[in-house]
Amino acid sequence: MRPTRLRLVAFLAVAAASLAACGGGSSAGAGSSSSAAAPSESASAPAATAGAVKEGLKIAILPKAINIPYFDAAYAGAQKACAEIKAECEQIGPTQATGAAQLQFINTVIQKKYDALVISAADANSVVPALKKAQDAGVAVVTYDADVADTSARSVMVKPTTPDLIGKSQVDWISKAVGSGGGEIAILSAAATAENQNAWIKIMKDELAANHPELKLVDTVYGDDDAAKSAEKAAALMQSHPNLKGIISPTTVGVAAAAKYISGSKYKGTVQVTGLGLPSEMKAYVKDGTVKSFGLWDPGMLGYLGVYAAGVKASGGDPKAGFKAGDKDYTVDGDGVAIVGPPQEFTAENVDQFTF
Amino acid sequence: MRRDAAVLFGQLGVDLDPDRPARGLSIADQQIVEIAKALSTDARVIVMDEPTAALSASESERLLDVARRLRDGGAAVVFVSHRLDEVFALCDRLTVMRDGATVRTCPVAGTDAGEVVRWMVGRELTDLFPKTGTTPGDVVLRVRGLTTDGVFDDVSFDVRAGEIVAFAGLVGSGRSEVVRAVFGIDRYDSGSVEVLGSPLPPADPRAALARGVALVPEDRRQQGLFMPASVARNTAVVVLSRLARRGVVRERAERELAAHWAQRLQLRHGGLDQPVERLSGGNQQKVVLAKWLATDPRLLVVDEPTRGIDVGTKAEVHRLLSEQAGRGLAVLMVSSELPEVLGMADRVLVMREGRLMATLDRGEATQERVMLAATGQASVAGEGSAA
Amino acid sequence: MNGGLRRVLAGREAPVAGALVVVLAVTTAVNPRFLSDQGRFDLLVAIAITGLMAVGQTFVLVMRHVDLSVGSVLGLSAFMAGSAVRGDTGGSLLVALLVGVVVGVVAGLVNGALVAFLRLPALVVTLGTLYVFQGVQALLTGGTRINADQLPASVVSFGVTGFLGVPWLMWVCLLAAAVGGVFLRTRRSGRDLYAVGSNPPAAELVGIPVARRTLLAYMVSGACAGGAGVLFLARFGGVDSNAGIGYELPVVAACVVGGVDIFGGSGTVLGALLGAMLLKTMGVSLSALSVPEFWQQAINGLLLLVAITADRIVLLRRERSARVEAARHRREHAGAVPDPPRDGADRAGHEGATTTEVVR
Amino acid sequence: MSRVLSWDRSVFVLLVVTVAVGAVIDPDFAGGSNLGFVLQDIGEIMLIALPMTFLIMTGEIDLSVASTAALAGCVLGWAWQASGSMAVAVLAAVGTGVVCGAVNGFLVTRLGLGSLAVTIGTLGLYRGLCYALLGDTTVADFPAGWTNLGFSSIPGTPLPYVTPLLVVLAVAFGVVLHLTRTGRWVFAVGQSVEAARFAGIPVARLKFRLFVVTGAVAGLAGIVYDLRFASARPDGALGFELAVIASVLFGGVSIFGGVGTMWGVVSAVLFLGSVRSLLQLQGVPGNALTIITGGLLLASVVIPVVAQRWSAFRERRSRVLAAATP
Repeated sequence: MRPTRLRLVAFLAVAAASLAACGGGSSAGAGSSSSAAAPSESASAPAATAGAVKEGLKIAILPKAINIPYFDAAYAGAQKACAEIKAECEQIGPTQATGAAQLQFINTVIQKKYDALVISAADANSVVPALKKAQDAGVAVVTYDADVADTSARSVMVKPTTPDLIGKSQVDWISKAVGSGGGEIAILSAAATAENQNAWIKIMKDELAANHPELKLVDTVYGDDDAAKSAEKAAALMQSHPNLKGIISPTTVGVAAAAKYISGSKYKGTVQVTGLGLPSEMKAYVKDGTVKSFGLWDPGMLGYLGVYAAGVKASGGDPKAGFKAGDKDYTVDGDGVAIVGPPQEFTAENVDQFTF
Repeated sequence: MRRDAAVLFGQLGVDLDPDRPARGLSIADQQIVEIAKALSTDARVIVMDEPTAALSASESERLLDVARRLRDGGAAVVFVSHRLDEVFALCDRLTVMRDGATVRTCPVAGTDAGEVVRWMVGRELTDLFPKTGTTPGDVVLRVRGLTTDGVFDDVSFDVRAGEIVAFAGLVGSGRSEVVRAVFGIDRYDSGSVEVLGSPLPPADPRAALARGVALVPEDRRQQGLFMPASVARNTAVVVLSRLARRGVVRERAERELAAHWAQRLQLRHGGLDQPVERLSGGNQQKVVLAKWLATDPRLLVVDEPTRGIDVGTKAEVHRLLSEQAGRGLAVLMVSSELPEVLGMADRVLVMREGRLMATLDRGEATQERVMLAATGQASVAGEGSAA
Repeated sequence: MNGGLRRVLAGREAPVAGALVVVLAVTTAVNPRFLSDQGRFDLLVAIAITGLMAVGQTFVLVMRHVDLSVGSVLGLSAFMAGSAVRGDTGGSLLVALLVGVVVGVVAGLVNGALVAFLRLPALVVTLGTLYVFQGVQALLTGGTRINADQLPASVVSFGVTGFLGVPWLMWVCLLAAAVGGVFLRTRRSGRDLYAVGSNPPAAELVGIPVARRTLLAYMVSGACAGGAGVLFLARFGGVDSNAGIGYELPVVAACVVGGVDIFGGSGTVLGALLGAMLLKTMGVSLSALSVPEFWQQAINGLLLLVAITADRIVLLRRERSARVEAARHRREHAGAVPDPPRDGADRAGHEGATTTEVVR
Repeated sequence: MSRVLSWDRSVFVLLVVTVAVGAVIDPDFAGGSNLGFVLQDIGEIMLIALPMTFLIMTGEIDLSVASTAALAGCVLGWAWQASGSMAVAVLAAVGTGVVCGAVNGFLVTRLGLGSLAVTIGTLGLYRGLCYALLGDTTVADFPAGWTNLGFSSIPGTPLPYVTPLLVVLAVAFGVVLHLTRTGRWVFAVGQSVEAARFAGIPVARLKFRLFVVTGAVAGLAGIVYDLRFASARPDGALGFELAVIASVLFGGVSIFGGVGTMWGVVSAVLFLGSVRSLLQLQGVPGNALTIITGGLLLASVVIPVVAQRWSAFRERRSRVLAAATP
């Protein structure tokens, strides 16, 4: 375990940052009164339905980075939605997942006068100013997959599932895999600053403490979504914790690297791996028995709903009141978050049915 | 491979350890290694470009022996040199070139040095060493017990205003190292350096400059000049603070300074903006001299001031040094050319293996005495320390 | 002969090997599992890729050049090799290796041609090709990714199995190091690389075909990076468009720690490999010693600085003692007059040095 | 290099042509808001490129600049939270840059280590300290007044607030490099370190100061970065070092030192920013942008060499022809 002083500092910093995010959000919201005028006008419009979406909208899909299978699956869903609402949509994005790199593309969206932007924020804070600028320029902004810190910088967030469900499911999977005997487990995360990962880890910790006394979380390490680094971190976990029974990796790169490492080591069978992974990448490891089960949501649905929400907003509606996508209605909570559904669990039996 | 190397060195009549890194070898031995390298490829034609420029007399002799052996073994040797005595000692035929064109090719036997010099410079050369007699003034430089472990040991001497003092000795005897230490390029372990009566801080060339010491370094291309920079910039680089107003260098003052010195040294150049790398060796050396004379020094240290430059420019450099000494400048000259040492110096300091072996006045300095002291073959009467 | 032993002890590899032993000993004492069968295996797997690239990089560095494009070449080769054997279940490991190495050699040819024939600065050229190769790879991969289930079993198991307790990946690295080391040490063209690196104009004058040797060095570096791409593919059972990004500086760092002179002319493949081992081992040992996660990178950077500083101090001390030794030798053997070594002074390059030319 | 074909002039011409062509084919490109964006986007790169030009001119290099900027950015966030005063935080951040530069300078000039090796080491060290300082947190509560400086425009103009800073520093660095004694020294050291020592130029002190200035300006860039992204984070400015060096080299500064101009570098940064923006607006994918960046960098060294060989060839031929005619 890390020295307590460092943890205290880290905790205080997190607390301060989250407080600040709330404070900053309200003040910035009040400040941008000009942009608030547009939604208030549309608030009086009739409740949004799929029929209220204009045709011929120009929608940009901006993932954290391009060339990532997960986001390509999401884009496939977005294209499906665009075909349904007769919008013109295009995926643009950087090759490396940083907020700084995304900024370029947000500027392109503004200059090229897109009607709407559906974005997965590579970094919760750094794209906020640019997104506000986009809103000022009349672009409807919806986030999918990963949200921004300041909720006034977007209208709606399409979340794969609730952090609560993601955290608890992963604890369930590892508990099932390790068995009733329990033991030590560790978490292999992505970047140390990844906000969604950190939120899930916190929930996992609470869930472990509350309902799984047999499991002991002994370490959290960061593989930075880099295959080599993640594999080395997994190997290092075995060095520092010889009694480890399981690894949870709530990121697709990390869980694949950990599974690959364990499958080729003497720990196969004694150390369980689970987390959030793509069926295509994980297929080999559930079949060879390294991984009993893992999970994810359907990324296609993220793109699909993102486009619908953006379409409603760009047509003058307010998706915050709930919106219809395809033939299904989705509710939006007080923070402007729409939930796709519970995560899907993959096992050796069903993994072949999924294409992403 | 090591055995092959040893055999080659044997053929060349030298005793070298094949395992030694080339970096630590004397220049003479490095040349031998170069030649061994050529032999290892069974070369039939060997071109030697100024092979003795950095060598002292005895070392040169050894190299000439090697060249003769190569010739006798059936190889063709092309020997490029500024040293006419070597040409006459070694070569069978000679070709004189001037300004990129061949002036004449003829057998060595049918000509003499005077004629060759005339072909080289294209005119009669009257006075090679225009030394004028001067009366020495106050002591400008006083060095006492200067020592750097393993390099030179307990070196003491004085240089007076208006005097030309020459450092003679073999290459590697520590002469250049002493003047580098005096100027502050290298740190020394013990001893003292005084300029005009007050001590000079060690390892601080700026302090030396501020006190009127200037050093024309041994290696013109690496140490003396900024090759891609213009004549004007090279001339002005040491005196920039004098040319600057509120930190901004006045280009006009810089050009005036350069033009002044170019004219005084009869620099043949294609404009003050011409990069010095396009100048001939002799003209490059003039730029180096101009650069240091522009600092208006009290003590001018010159290290091999005429190495690798043509005979005509050599004479001009010698005239300049004499003239400056005549005006009261103290000159300390390191040179491997005995005629230059004997022709120019008021006093000759001879070094061997890091120690000062002899101090000879102009009257008592002869080629034999200097060489004997330099090679240590017999001890020579002399003060051994400062006069 | 005893000269051999003397050279080994005087070499710059000895301190690196010593440091490696110390790190291994200390870490094992604190955490005995560090060198357990599995721990050792994992460590060697982690070393293999950087090690192989460091072997190739040595060829370029001793020539006073550098190859920054190795990370991009790794990514490109891993993807091309993966595509070549994708869906093929037969024994196609050799095909993958062949494709990977060929891709690397071609990339090396591009770098080498620009550096050798146009005489462009290596740092600028390979920084440029770093971007170009990376872009080409990303264009070729597009959104695709090669996964473990698409690769032949021979490739995937190559990444996790071994022979005599040493992973196959490490055997590849060791084989390359052995061949490369012997070549540099004993072959004439290998020695030429050092000659070029310590004094390019002089090398040209003694008739070394400098351009051809430069091309060769870049092809070797490319081939190693290409081979490392296949190792990457085997180790991670797949490849995506981010493979190899940011690998170049750690590889150069490994060589520098291993005593390869960044200004050319000296350094050995063995040293580079030891450097890669030392850096990786230090990194892994920090985890094994339970150093807090967030401090590990800082400590790693600090250790790298300590390593190069220590190397420099050892070198300076050795030069000084050599100088005093030479002076003593000189006094004892009057007549032979060695020139005292000066820092950085490269006398052979000066005007006036003999130059020999061969006319056949 | 031939005077007429000098690379820095070519880069400036390229910049003008790019902007002109861009304005014709894409009206959005030449718009005020895009101009402002481009200036903002190149801000940190331009800042760090100014002192980096000096360093590369003297034959040194600093690969740790991005890590230095990130560390200064982290210190800005940390100090703001600790002290509650932005003035204190800004001072602490710039001070961090100075210390980082001084460490590099010390290792290079006092211990005589190669700057490439040293700054690969400090690149890791400074980045590691970012994580040690902030760990998995992000500081995002900077006062709105300050973050507005980072991303809004000067009222009445499309220009970001960083513009005056860029102009003042670029002019200042240009004046120092080309008109002052220090600048002459920089050229001299780059052309021959040994000759510079013999000319009494305090080489070690000059280089040490250049490293310190580079660190300080990198620290400043770290602040600009934090304000632009309204947050301080340990992985800020990642990978900027190669972008900065690519810009400096593209601007005609020789990697061997001694050759280059400040306006060439400034033109290069502006050109690369404009090209990137233009291509982005044309919908050219990010991968192609990577290839173009690398290709331009290669062109910057290939074209002058080819041009030089061509002119040397023509000169030789005309001499031969002149000699042939009676």
